[in-house]
Amino acid sequence: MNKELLTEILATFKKTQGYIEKDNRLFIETKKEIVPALLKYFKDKSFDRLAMVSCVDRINENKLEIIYILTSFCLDNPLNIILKIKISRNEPELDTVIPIFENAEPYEREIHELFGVDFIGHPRLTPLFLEREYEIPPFRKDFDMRKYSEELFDSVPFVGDEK
Amino acid sequence: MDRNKISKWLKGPAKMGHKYSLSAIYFCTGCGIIEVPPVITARWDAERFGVIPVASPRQANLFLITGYVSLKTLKAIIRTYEQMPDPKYVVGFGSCPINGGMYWDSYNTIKHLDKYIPVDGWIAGCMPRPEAIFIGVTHLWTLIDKDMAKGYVKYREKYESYRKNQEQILGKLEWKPLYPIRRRK
Amino acid sequence: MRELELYFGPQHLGMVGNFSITLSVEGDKIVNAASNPGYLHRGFEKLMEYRTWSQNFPLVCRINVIEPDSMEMVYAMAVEKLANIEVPERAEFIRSIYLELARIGSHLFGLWAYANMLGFDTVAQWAMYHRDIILDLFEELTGARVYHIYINPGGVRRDFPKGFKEKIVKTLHSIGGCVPDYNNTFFENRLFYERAHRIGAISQEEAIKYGAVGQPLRATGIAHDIRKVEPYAVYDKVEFDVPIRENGDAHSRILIVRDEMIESVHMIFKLLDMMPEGEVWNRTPNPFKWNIPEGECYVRVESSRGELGLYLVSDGGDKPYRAHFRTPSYTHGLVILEKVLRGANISDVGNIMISLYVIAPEIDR
Amino acid sequence: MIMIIEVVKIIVLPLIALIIGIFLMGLARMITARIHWRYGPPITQPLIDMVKFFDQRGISHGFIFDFGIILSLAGSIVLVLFIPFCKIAPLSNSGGLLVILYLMLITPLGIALSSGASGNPNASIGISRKFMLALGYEVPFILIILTIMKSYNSLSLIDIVNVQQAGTWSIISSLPLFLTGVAYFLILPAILGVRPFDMTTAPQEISSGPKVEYSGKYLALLSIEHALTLYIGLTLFVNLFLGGSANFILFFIKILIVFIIGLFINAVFPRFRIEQALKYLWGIPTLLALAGLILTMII
Repeated sequence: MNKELLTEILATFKKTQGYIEKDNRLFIETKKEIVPALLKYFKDKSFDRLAMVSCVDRINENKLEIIYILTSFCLDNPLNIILKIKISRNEPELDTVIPIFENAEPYEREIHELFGVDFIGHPRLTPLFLEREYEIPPFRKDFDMRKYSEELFDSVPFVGDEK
Repeated sequence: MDRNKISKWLKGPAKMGHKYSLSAIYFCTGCGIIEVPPVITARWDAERFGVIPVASPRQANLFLITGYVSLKTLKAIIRTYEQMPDPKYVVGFGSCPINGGMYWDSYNTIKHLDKYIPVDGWIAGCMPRPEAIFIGVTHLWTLIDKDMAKGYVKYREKYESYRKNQEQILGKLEWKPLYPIRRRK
Repeated sequence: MRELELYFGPQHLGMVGNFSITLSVEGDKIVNAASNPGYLHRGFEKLMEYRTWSQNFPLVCRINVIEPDSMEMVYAMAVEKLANIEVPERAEFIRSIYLELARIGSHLFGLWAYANMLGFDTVAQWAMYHRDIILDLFEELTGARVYHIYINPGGVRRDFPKGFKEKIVKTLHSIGGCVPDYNNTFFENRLFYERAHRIGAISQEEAIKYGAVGQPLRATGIAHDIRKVEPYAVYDKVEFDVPIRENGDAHSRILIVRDEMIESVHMIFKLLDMMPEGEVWNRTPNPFKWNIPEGECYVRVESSRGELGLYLVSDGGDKPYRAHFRTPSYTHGLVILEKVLRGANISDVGNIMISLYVIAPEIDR
Repeated sequence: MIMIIEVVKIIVLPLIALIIGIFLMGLARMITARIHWRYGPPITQPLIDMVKFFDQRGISHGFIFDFGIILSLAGSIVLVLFIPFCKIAPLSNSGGLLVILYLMLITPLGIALSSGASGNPNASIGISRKFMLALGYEVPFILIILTIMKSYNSLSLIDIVNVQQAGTWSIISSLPLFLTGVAYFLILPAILGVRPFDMTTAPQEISSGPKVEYSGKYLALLSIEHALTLYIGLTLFVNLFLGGSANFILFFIKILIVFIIGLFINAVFPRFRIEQALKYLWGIPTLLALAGLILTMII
């Protein structure tokens, strides 16, 4: 059944590769233009739950990889679809998927904050977790956390006991 | 009540009042919070030591910092601390506020809490067991008895340095200074 | 009427965890609500990239304070999957028992928070006491009260101590003996019904639309449980029911919590009977020179609050390249809570939030 | 000489009320702890708290804030003087039950003034709840007072107590008075502001409501007021329905029994929402009180 689904997807959508791993995981790699169409297609195929949106910084390829994981509310359908797209690391931009899956909102906000990806059409890209502003978004690979925290926190002096 | 205690009550009732009535506010600042509910409920019952949680910082005199402090929480902690009436005691809870603990290299948690507000006592451990919390409380009693829990006095005296440290981490603070700041030339 | 800005949290007795909600209030009615997380953000997933595969075990369990064990489990499962490690059967049984005990403990904590919120002080104290005697079991098994770090890749750290089985049975019986008391004072109390009925209700369509998991989903009548849908450990070998309710309100969610605890107790008894003898740990390579082959995986388990997932990427090195936890409270706290609070009464904020089982450290990570 | 005794009575009675009130607060914490399977604090804990509060540096929020709390405390103290304690009631003859009815509104009013001036939104919500609650229990309370006045044909509490001392307790003397007594017992927690009706000061909902901005000495005054409220609610019940007493110990035991029964109810009940509280207060207690009044009128 999973194989049929995969062949159908590959036939319907161009520029798409995919493979099935054991334990019911279907990986699909695609381009960012057809993400909304693909997500809508899956939603109609009863993969109606967006488990999460994630992001991986592939610094060697100079790309950011956005990952959508879709599962189903059906009780007899353990298949998870892992949808991967690569976007440019220098000008990361992507259409929001909130019209399709409403619970993508905080995930996109988080990725905007931690990876610096702009989601076009997102209603509130305000800071979610962070208090300070960072030059490089902190979850990117070129952000050196240890150096940063050392510089920031160790430069604060102890309040001495002397008068 | 033994004679010693009675004479202490007669000598300094206010001090004894502070000692045996510790109204705690606890921020759920981190993992440490998970041991606070057992401590205040049936199994360990901190109320027999006079420790009772209250809802508003205005009514509290014991501030439990229960774990690592992220930058956003630090702001709230400073505000809460400044709202508490004197005398007030702060107890750092767990390894994280002492020196960063497990999160020593995180970009969002501070390492030494006592750089930003004065801390009267530490309870080490990740996480401290309920017994350790009680030892912390009795230790705080000793400190109060010997007039050594004077963090709030230090805060008043060194307010400029504390405020400077706070602003170095958090940027410009949007509330007015608690004590007047003398500008040095 | 004048609108008031009200900050619910972070310092608030009705708040579990360091979380804040900004409420716009007209009289007692909430017009608008905005969740404001981030008070507990430590950058866990970034920290994990700086630590080796086995150093991460003490770290992951600290993401969720209430139930650290499912966090260990999901990370161990992901590592085992990436590194192709087999787990002995006895270890799988021990893991299941351990996770179910943790589930009961977590639910009792939730019960404490909820009862405390409504003012059922007595029940709250009992629940916390009973959680504490479960923590005693953990202490004997693992040496720690809260953070156990008991699950290792390839099994568990050590076997059951002598006489531990009987101890589990005895403890669970003593807690089970109090279930009628709980029912009388809390679950079947008319006032609990009055306070929780039709509060924070979400319909089945809304639950699907917003991607609810766990009790909020099961309270609307969908028996979705990862232990059934995609069994891990030995959940495919043991029979159990997934309790569901129809109303989708706080009352149904809390009753589901009770039913799940009872179901877990029965399951532990069955698992203890079925437990085989044998090894509990397939040794893994030296943790300092342990490289895991390149790859990525998504694993999920059913924690006490719903589906807990982990997307783990390895680049062939000795450290994870990227980890991302899909925590159940994330959607509950940031999407559903905001929607449900709109139009609710101000006295029900904590009621709704705790019945949705929103746990702040899980959201912030 | 009589003058001096009267003055001494006026000074001593509020002090006795305060001591009893603080003792009851300590007892409440102890007994609640035992119901919770805990050991609980020492019985002197409220006193220790109060000593601490008086030493703390309180924060005022302006003149109205100070004035309101003093007004409310003064209201409570005057009220104490109107209620007989072992037949000692310095002001009982000057107005009787009507004045008590009126004075009972002063206390929430003062707190409303005071905490309204603090400008905290939690306090304003708590105050609006407090007034709604007062509205809720005033209706049955007025009916109860009317029934008592009608059946004893007197406004003076001392007279009512004397009649009961001579005959039987009013709660078992006749059916209408029994109904009224039950109604009073049902609204007693609302008057005292304890568990099912502590939504005005719910710490888990509105950060202890009106109390939220009080600190130091102001909080101490508030706890004194709370102690007096406990004393007033209980003594009024004992005087009106349980026959009062000329004997101090008997009087105290009566107060204690009513209070401990209240505590048991307190321990197993959750907090009502305010509309549920109004629904309850205007339901059975009001109906019972109304039935009592009508029956008294007929008989």
